[in-house]
Amino acid sequence: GGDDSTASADNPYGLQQAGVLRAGTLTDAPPNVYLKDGRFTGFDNDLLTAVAGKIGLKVEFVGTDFSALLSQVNNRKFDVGSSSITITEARKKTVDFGNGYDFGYFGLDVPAGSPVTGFDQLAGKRVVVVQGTVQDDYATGKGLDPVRVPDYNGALNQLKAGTADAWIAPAEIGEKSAADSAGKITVAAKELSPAPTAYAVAKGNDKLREALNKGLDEVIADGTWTKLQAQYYPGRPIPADFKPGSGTVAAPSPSAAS
Amino acid sequence: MSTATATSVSLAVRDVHLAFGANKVLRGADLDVARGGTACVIGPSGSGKSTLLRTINRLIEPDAGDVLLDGRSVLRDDPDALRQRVGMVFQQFNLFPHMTVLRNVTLALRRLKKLGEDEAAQVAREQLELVGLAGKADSRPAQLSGGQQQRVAIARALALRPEVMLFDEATSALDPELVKGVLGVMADLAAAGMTMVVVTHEMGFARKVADTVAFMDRGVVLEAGEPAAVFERPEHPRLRQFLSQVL
Amino acid sequence: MSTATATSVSLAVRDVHLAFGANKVLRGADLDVARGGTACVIGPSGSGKSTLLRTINRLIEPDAGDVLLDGRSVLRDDPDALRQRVGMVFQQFNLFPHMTVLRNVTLALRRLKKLGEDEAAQVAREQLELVGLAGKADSRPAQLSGGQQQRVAIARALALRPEVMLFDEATSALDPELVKGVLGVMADLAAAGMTMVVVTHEMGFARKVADTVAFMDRGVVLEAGEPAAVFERPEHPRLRQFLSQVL
Amino acid sequence: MDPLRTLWETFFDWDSMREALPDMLTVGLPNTLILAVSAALLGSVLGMLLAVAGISRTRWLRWPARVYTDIFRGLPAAATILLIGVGLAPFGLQVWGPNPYPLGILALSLIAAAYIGEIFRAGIQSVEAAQLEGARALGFSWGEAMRLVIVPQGVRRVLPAWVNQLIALIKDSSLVYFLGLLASQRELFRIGQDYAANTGNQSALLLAGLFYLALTVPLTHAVNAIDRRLRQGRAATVDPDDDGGLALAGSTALPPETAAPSTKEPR
Amino acid sequence: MDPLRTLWETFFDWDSMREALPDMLTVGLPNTLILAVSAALLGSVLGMLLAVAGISRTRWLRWPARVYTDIFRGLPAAATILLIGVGLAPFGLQVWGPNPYPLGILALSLIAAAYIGEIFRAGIQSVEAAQLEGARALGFSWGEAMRLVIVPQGVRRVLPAWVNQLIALIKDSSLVYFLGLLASQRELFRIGQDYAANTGNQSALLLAGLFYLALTVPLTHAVNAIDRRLRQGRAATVDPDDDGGLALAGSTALPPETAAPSTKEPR
Ligand SMILES: Nc1ncnc2c1ncn2[C@@H]1O[C@H](COP(=O)(O)OP(=O)(O)OP(=O)(O)O)[C@@H](O)[C@H]1O
Ligand SMILES: Nc1ncnc2c1ncn2[C@@H]1O[C@H](COP(=O)(O)OP(=O)(O)OP(=O)(O)O)[C@@H](O)[C@H]1O
Ligand SMILES: [Mg+2]
Ligand SMILES: [Mg+2]
Repeated sequence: GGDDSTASADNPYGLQQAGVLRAGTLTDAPPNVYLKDGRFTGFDNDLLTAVAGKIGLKVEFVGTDFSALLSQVNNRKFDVGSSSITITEARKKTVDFGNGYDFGYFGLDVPAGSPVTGFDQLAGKRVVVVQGTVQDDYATGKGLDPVRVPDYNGALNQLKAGTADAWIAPAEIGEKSAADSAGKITVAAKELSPAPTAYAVAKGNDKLREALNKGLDEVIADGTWTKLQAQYYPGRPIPADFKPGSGTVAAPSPSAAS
Repeated sequence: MSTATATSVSLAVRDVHLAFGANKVLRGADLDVARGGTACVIGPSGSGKSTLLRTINRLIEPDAGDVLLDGRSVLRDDPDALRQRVGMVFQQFNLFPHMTVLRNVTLALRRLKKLGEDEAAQVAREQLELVGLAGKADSRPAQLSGGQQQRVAIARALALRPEVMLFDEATSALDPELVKGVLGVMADLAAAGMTMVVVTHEMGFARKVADTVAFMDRGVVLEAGEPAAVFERPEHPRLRQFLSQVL
Repeated sequence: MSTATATSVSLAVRDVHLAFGANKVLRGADLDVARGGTACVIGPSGSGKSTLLRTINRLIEPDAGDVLLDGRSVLRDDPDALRQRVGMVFQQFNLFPHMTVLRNVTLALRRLKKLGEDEAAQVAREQLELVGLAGKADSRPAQLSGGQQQRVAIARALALRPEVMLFDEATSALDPELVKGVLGVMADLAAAGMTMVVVTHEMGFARKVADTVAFMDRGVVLEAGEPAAVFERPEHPRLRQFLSQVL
Repeated sequence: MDPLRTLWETFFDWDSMREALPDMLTVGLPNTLILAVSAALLGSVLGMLLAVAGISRTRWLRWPARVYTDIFRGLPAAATILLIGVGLAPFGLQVWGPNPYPLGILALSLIAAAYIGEIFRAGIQSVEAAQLEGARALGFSWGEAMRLVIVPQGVRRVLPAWVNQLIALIKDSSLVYFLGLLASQRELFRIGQDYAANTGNQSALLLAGLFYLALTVPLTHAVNAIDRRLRQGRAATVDPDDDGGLALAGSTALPPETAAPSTKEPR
Repeated sequence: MDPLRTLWETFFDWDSMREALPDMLTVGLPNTLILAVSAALLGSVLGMLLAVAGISRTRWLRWPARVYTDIFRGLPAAATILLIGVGLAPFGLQVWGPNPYPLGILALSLIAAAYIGEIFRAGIQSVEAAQLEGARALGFSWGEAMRLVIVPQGVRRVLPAWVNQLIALIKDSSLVYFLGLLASQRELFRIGQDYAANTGNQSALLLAGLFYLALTVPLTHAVNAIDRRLRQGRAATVDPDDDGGLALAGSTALPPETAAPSTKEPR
């Protein structure tokens, strides 16, 4: 960390514009982050809006490309990055992360009738992933030599065209695609992702990071987090060992929140 | 020009009409050249002399009229075959600027006459020698003087040994010595049976080379005949006026 | 040409040398033209006549030697100012193909002489009238015959009323009538005090217009003098040989 | 799975297209036009300067032009846009606020200028030296001769290649996305991409493509028409049904030769 | 933190570059070359056919060429690549297996051909009609005249614009990514972007840019040198230090005029 010359009394977090949290996000990665009816939405973004509200900030979302997102956060073009960013060691060199607020399941999508039924059967198969995602990390880490595509549509196209045998997708997206495919694609298996996702802030902007952590704990405690989970990921069980936020507050159970 | 052309043909232009838009450039032009004969076309600037030559080898299709080689209309044949029989030297030379002088001359020899590289070069060099440009074989056209360019154009056309040659102001950029030289070349060609049409504004030249002189004005040949007759006893008042201006 | 030029200057070329690479094109050329005088340059093709004209208005900088206007070297002055005083008609005309004939003539009138649109057009039309091309003002150069293009080039240069005019084969594409016409124009110009250098291969023309005739060969002026002297009593054997070829 | 059906559904789903249409018309189209038109103007002006500098006799103009062209043409557009958009962001923030358009347009123009400069240079260099001689002999300075005689001829010769670059620019305008866009700042391609992401098929992307066509096709034909008009010669009198013909420069284009089959096809 | 320092680290972090270097050299560079070179060859050949068809006197050649050009130039490259890559995927699968390169190269070539065709057309149309007359008067057919006389002159006039397109092609080769790439199939830009996405640092992307420069700058200068060599005239004798000069076509380029300040700068 270092001194923050841009911070001042009326702008304690050193934002570009006092009172407005400029959030870099993607427009095309539902249901986590996307743009619908001219509004930036998705689980991460709705949660961020709630968090910012707790610390008295209005959010202005800006869409960009994932490969350009973190560097622009670090250069303070954006105050915060919100795009289901998985915390990794490599990324920690560029930006600081707040506390984790979400976890992920991987879904394994295969064409209907495929013999593949689990993540352990992927060796030697053509496996497609979206570039730069946790799924990409996961597949590469397991030595699968995945086919990389720029977006989910690209992955779906590969399955449909028969140029890939399986797609490791975020579970929600994999399920939605399977449901939309009129029986041509099925989800063969699901598995928990190893690392949580978090908001990214510029290196050394500790005041903002701490404020976001505080706000996050508040929206967990008041049930907003639980409500958004149910809204965007209906029916998805929350693993027992996942604790959102600082881990000091408990999220109310779905039934209690609604 | 040692090699005689294979055949010798007569040329006749019959009532050729041509308009560029509203501008009627040829309005019934006629011309007759005997086998192995030389016709000189004289006339004021803009009277349609260059255009007439272009219709003979069908670079421009006449709107009406006919062109006959040995009595046979050329308008029904393949124009490419026709143009291999009818060579042309343009008023503006139309050399290929991206090729050396030698390649300007050998291109058609190799691609059309199917000569080998060496053979074509030899024919070309002989021809360049004849017009006094042996030393410029490797220059580009842009490095030549006006008269040198004109001689390359002459060499390029003659190298193909056409049966009919069309010269458009073939000596306009040449000094008296070269005119004499070209005159000699043409005399040889005529002797070898080549039929020629020469547009010129140098009356002395016309008098020397022509079997027939044709005077054109406003798209028609007003008067044609032997040089002596045309120059000494012009009938048409327009021709008389024209000739009265010769220095 | 009713308007006389403002001033009348003498022109002198002194020992000008120029080489294109290894090719020594000018090898000490000299030329003297009196105020309001007309010099004709004759000589074989490739002897350096066009190149000499280009060094006079510094389109090519000579490697050595000097060019004097009224005794003052032009090599130290702004070449643009020089060229406004020294007009030129090129052997290949160098008309601007993307402009109409009228705009070819008015361009410099408007941009350099700062005439208004209408005034420039009027001057241009007068000048075109003079060379018999009033009717072609709206044509493009490519739509003109060779002689017509040459006349546009003449009109374009004369419209600027230069003090010195350089004509490179100014009548090469012109028929006898037009040569007479141009001759008349040039006589008027000389009378009005314009100094002229005319490269020509038409000896008859040279004899008529020249105060001085200069014979060039291989980059040097071998002999110069009054037309009568040069043509009737040539001294240099090369010149005698050259003249013996005139038809 | 019937592959043709899949293809059809992936690219030609009318519902997805209809859904995306309003945003494309009201948001994407104006934004694409703003970006492309401003960058085209600025890029063409800069390109002309680069072209003239590139053929100048002064090394101090020629070399910088060469280096500029090499760099801005060689780097990936995305990298250049990021470098300029991020590098100049603090400065841009002061002058224009957080709107990424000014810097985006600047970056697009700088890139386009490198390409357009080479196109104009090609055209200008192809003009015969005799034209420059003709102009200078009249007394025009080098600059005037260039401006009045050489450049107009040179540019006309490469108009179709210039249109190439304008079209590339219309499409490159989607790259400002790298600088971060508000929903209301998205251009055609981004809107198509976002709808494609939300619906799982590419139809909206294809719709964006159709919008591009609606911009580029009239542009091409307008420039071609101007080109034809400027081309000197017989064109005016030629049967309009056969416009173009073999439209080489100059006037004496050869007429169609219906009698000679061997000459009808190029080979 | 000092914003300039941050910027520097974002784009010029040597460690990130060093990390990405091996992949770029052994994987990215060969792949980019395979894609770009094959597409450049195929695209130029197709482009030449389009150019000749585009100026043909036969409507049945001219119109299809026009429509092809409008479509392939107008659609976003990504959309075209997807259409061809996905649309022909079942077919490609049978012929080449799942490797996306053949279809990617095909798509890139088809796009490049549309642009290159317009460039060549511009060049060919700028050749004076007198040249065609000169060739045809010798007895060459239209096709031969084109091939031997017109096209060589026309193409030389637009070489710099053609280089533009080759450079664009080198960079567009990154778009085959839309068809899905194995790690070993990634080209330069993709590798750079992967590093950028994984680390949030753009240095690897800039390194990809430097690789592009290493390809495009020599290409440009090689073609310029050929261009200069082909250009007829005095060039051979001119001081090599002043190469180029005012290199208009033809030989009588004006010499530098040191005495006249008003003519030294273009304006
Ligand atoms: N740009 C050039 N590069 C090289 N050589 C040249 C160039 N221009 C002219 N020459 C050569 O210089 C010589 C003189 O040329 P110039 O045009 O001055 O001759 P000229 O006397 O005008 O001849 P003509 O009567 O045929 O026009 C010729 O041998 C020509 O080949
Ligand atoms: N492509 C064209 N388009 C329109 N008019 C043309 C075209 N070519 C020639 N003309 C016109 O046709 C007429 C005849 O031209 P042509 O070149 O045949 O004359 P010419 O007798 O050869 O004259 P010169 O002795 O001056 O060369 C001229 O008035 C000219 O303006
Ligand atoms: Mg003529
Ligand atoms: Mg000359």
